Amino acid sequence: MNLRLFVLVRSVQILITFFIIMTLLFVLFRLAPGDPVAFLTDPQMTEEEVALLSQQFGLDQPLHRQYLLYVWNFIRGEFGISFYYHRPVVEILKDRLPKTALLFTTATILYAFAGITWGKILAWKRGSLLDTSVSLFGLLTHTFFLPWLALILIWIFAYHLGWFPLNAMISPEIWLDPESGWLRKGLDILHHMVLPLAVLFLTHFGGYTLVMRSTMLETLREDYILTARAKGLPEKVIRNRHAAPNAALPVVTSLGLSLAFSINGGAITETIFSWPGLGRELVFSVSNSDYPLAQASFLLIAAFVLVSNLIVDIIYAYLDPRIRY
Amino acid sequence: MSLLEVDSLTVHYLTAKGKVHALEEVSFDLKKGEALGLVGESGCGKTTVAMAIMKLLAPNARVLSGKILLRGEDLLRKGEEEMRKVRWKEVSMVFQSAMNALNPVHRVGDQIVEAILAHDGSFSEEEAQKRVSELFALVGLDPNRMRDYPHQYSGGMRQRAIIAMALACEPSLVIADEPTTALDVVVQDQILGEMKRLQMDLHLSLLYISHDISIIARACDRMGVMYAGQLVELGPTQKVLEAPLHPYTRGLLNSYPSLRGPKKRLRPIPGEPPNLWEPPEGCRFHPRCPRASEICRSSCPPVVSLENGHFARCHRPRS
Amino acid sequence: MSSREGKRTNSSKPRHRAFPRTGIRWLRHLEENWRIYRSNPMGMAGLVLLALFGLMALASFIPPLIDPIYDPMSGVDPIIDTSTGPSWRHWLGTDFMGRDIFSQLLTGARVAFMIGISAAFMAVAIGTLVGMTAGYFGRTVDTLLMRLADIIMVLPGLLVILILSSVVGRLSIWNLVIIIALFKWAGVSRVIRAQTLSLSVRPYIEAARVAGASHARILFRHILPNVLPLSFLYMTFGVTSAILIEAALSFLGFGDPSTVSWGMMLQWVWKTGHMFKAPYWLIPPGVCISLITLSFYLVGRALDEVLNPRLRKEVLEQ
Amino acid sequence: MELRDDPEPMVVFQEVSKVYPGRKTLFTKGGEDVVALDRVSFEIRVGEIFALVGESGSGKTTCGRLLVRLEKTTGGRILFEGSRIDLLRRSEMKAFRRRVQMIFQDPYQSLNPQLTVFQTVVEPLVIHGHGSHRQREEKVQSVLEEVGLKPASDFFFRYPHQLSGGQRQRVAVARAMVVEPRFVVADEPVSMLDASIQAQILNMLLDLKERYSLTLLFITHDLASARYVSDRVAVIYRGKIMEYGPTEAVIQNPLHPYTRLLIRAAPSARNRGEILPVAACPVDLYHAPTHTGCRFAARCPNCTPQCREKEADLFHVEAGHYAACYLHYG
Repeated sequence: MNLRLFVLVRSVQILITFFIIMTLLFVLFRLAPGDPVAFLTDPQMTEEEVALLSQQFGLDQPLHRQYLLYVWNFIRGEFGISFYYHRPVVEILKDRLPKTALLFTTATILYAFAGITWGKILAWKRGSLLDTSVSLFGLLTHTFFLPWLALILIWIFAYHLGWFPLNAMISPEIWLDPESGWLRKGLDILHHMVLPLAVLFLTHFGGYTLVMRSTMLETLREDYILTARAKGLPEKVIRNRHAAPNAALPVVTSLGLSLAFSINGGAITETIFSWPGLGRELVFSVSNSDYPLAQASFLLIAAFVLVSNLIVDIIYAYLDPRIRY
Repeated sequence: MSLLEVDSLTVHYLTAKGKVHALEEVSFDLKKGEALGLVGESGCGKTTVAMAIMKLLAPNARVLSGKILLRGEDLLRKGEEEMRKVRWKEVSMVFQSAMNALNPVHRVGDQIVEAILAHDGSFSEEEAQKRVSELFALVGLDPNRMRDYPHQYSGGMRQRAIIAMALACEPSLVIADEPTTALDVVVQDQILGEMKRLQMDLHLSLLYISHDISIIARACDRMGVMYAGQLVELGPTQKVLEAPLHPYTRGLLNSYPSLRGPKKRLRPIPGEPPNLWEPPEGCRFHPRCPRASEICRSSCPPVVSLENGHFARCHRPRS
Repeated sequence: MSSREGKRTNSSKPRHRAFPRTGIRWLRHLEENWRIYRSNPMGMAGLVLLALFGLMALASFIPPLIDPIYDPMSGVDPIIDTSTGPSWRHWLGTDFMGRDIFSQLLTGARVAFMIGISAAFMAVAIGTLVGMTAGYFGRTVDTLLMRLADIIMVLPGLLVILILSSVVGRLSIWNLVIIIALFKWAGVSRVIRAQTLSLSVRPYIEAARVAGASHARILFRHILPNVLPLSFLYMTFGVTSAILIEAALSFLGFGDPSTVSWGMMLQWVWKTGHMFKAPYWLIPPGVCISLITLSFYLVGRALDEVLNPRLRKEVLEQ
Repeated sequence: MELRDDPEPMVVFQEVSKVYPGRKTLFTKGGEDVVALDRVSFEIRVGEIFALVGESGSGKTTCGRLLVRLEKTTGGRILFEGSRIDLLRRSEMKAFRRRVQMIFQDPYQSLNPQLTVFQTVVEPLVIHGHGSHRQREEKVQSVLEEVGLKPASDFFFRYPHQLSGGQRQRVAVARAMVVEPRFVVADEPVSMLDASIQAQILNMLLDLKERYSLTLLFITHDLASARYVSDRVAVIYRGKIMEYGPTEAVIQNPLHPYTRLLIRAAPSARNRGEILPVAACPVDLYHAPTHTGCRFAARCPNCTPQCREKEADLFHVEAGHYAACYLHYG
């Protein structure tokens, strides 16, 4: 079946892309002004430690060997030691990745789904009060500057009203309490997630709604919609079965294309809410000149975006029979 | 009694550029089991007639006057919900561009099943599937290809699928809007033959709409000629082709090169059709008419009947 | 009204034996397009907002002239050394060092326009050239350029710039502009390439080839005028994304420390812990960034409608 | 096979093939080569209108595009006035471009929407550095009037969207005629137009041909209009010429079963054809036949075992009338 081939080819492409990104990163760090040793070693390290690291990363060897070693280290999951945490980078990332995935994936699913649903409804009722008001709302929230919206939401809902925690992912008192079960812990995470989710949702929902609305309007002009009407099908069937799936196709494409863009917003959200994810770690490590951690968390984010892209591609192929067969 | 009677139908489109006089006092009727053709150049309003019957006119269209009687009931007075029951069950349609008339994301068979189920509650899913495979066989398609998607079909196959779809609910009237325009000559011939056979076998009434007079000639018992939003001639096909009353019809017939008979120089109608924002005063054809006289320039000609059942909208029909 | 109408009919009538001038249709038809644009209230709202921001940018030179204490970066009010609320002396109050927030806000407008327009212009110029080249010449050139564009497009731009600044240190405004342009051309080139591809198989391009036109002639006489409107449209979208990247970067603390931008103002209010007590300081820069994004977005959508007749609403839809 | 019956033909197709390499994409099962033309040979005599008739996908348009060098052949050669067009040098190419012009099918797509009528028509003159500004202007004016756009100055500053379909096609003809070519390829020049306009354009082409003693390759799917304009005709099916000869001879006395099918299927306003059963519709026009026999065998009423084994070559039957069918072999 062709779908399998399609996924295979896309996977290979994505691997190649990732490899190129890795190489670019290597070039960037090695060609940057200054001593490459400085990027790998902490000023507070002892000389023996520096020597050990230099050897591990082959800094005493020619560039091409360094590159091979870099790739090999990557494959082994050996990213060095974080200057800040004094722990292996890989351990830190292992802890951060699921947290980013949780926040980002939930947000993406929520806003994509809501955008498609609302766009569909608004196009169907174009010109109505509902259309005007929701479109306007979407347009406004879509153009909100994300960090600012986050600060405002914290200010109102966490500081003034006190409905949600100011930041972080868990409340230590709940998680340290041996009495609390998984439900209580889960609800606690959910409680902490509400505001960051709201920020990501509000800044993205409008864009998808508007795109879906306009592609839906275009789809409604297609001949097969006329056919569906002529067939005497109920309006709901025309909207949900004939128009919406076709209109959603370009929206799914744009979802794939804007994942990279959304992860920027994800990183900022994590930073503001102190959500212990990859994005925050990246911002944090760059501020602290923690190069090994910065490098590795960037690569991991890139990989995350690429894999998400692949998933979107698969969803697209599933929706469009012209790709499947 | 006629199955369908269109009585002085007038439709305008409101556009940013102004009012388009798309249809002006168009009247014709269609009997049970008959094939009637409407022929005319692009923009003459023939598709508007079809859409008005289906009540699927664009939102900026305004029906100013007229009646569309189906078995004596005026469709223009029906509400949307009532009309939904008329569509496909009573009147179905074969669309112009088969490529786009089928939804690309649904299987061809399912799109027909859906029409059956929407109108006939007595069908179960399986019975509807079975009916579709009968329909496929009827129009000359392999029933095994029901589960294919439209993009897996060739142009001719898609057109056949559309015809199968149009017949799904056993309608009494099928409107075929340029049913073969995008197809090659041989396939076009097959499809027209197929439709003729179905018309005979199922005792269907057919309303053909085409820009190509030869297709209408091939398929219809009676034909009407449209020009600039008006029906300028209506009569039995044989009569209209052999002894046209209206100068436009004659000009149109002279515009087609022929494969048979001696080779003659074509004498096309000079000029171009008028735009319908500002149709000419008087007879709409007068600026291009070789026989136009003073009265043609000033007053709109009435519909005259020279012979039984052969009408023309002309001041000076064939002398 | 009547005189304008008169002029229009006059210009659309052919002048006999007047020597034909070369020109690009959408430039010549500016008047007509402006009429279509004007009928879009959202687009007009966007333009009005933009004009306001333009005024702010121009006005940013004034406060330091009145008194050096209004200098957005170095102006420290001798009697205020902490953040205070709005007053006659400081219309929007002062920041943690006693600098005037209003004049910072005006300067922010100037910086936003500078960054937005120059980065978007560079990105669109590169993107248009690359897209046209790739689309027209096809084959290996196309594959290479578009693979490159693909890779750039799957990179999260902001985070790459973060990594860059970790390596080379703080980025100056102009370096930032160049880097943003290097990230943003990819999307433009994809669109322009698609357009070029569809254009270059149009019969009128083939007719030009049959007439013996050179590649340069086809590219610049036949394809460029047809893709330029699209490039222009993408410029309006590019401006917003450049402004947003700079603002986000400044907000995270990686901005050019020698200038003040709205993002940086937000960073200060956040980092100095004033966000819960100084709404007069928290609200204005955020509103400005959001509104300038909104205005470019509105203008872009209205332009899209002008350039893309299919999107135009039928005027009399029920 | 020798098709030469004119000592100095204007255009010669010698065993011309065009194969589009099968592109493996993600979305098609692809990979198969598409044979658009399979060893096509014919010649066009000076001063005649030669019609190429075929269904969509038959390769007729490819012939025209190869001839004006919009595409390159993958086999065989094309001679124009005795020289191979694939070996032209740069300067010769420019001269070739002046002598050979093309009229395209879709008048809505063949004019640049950004250019005025004048800009469109004058462009070939500018490219070939023809005359002064004033001379060019006069030339454009006269050619516009010749194609029936009178008075020409009324049309100079109009854009394509301000013209009707017929007027656009006239502008397209003017653009082709402005360099006074010797030879014009007209690719379905009327198929997108209304019937009354079609006849106007056909008559105009006939007039232009007389006045400029032009040679024309007229590509069409419609046998009737081919009959109306052409002196000789070739019928092409799936990339191969099935029948070839003087137009009247081919129409009145079709030799190949495919031509007969086409003639029988053609609808006509004057003679209402009776319904005849026709063999199965063409399954897939775009892929090379997998078997070795005649490509029409599956649909042919006269098919013999011989036809299924080996395809017949074009065979001279009578006075310049050729057919690729065993029915007429010796």
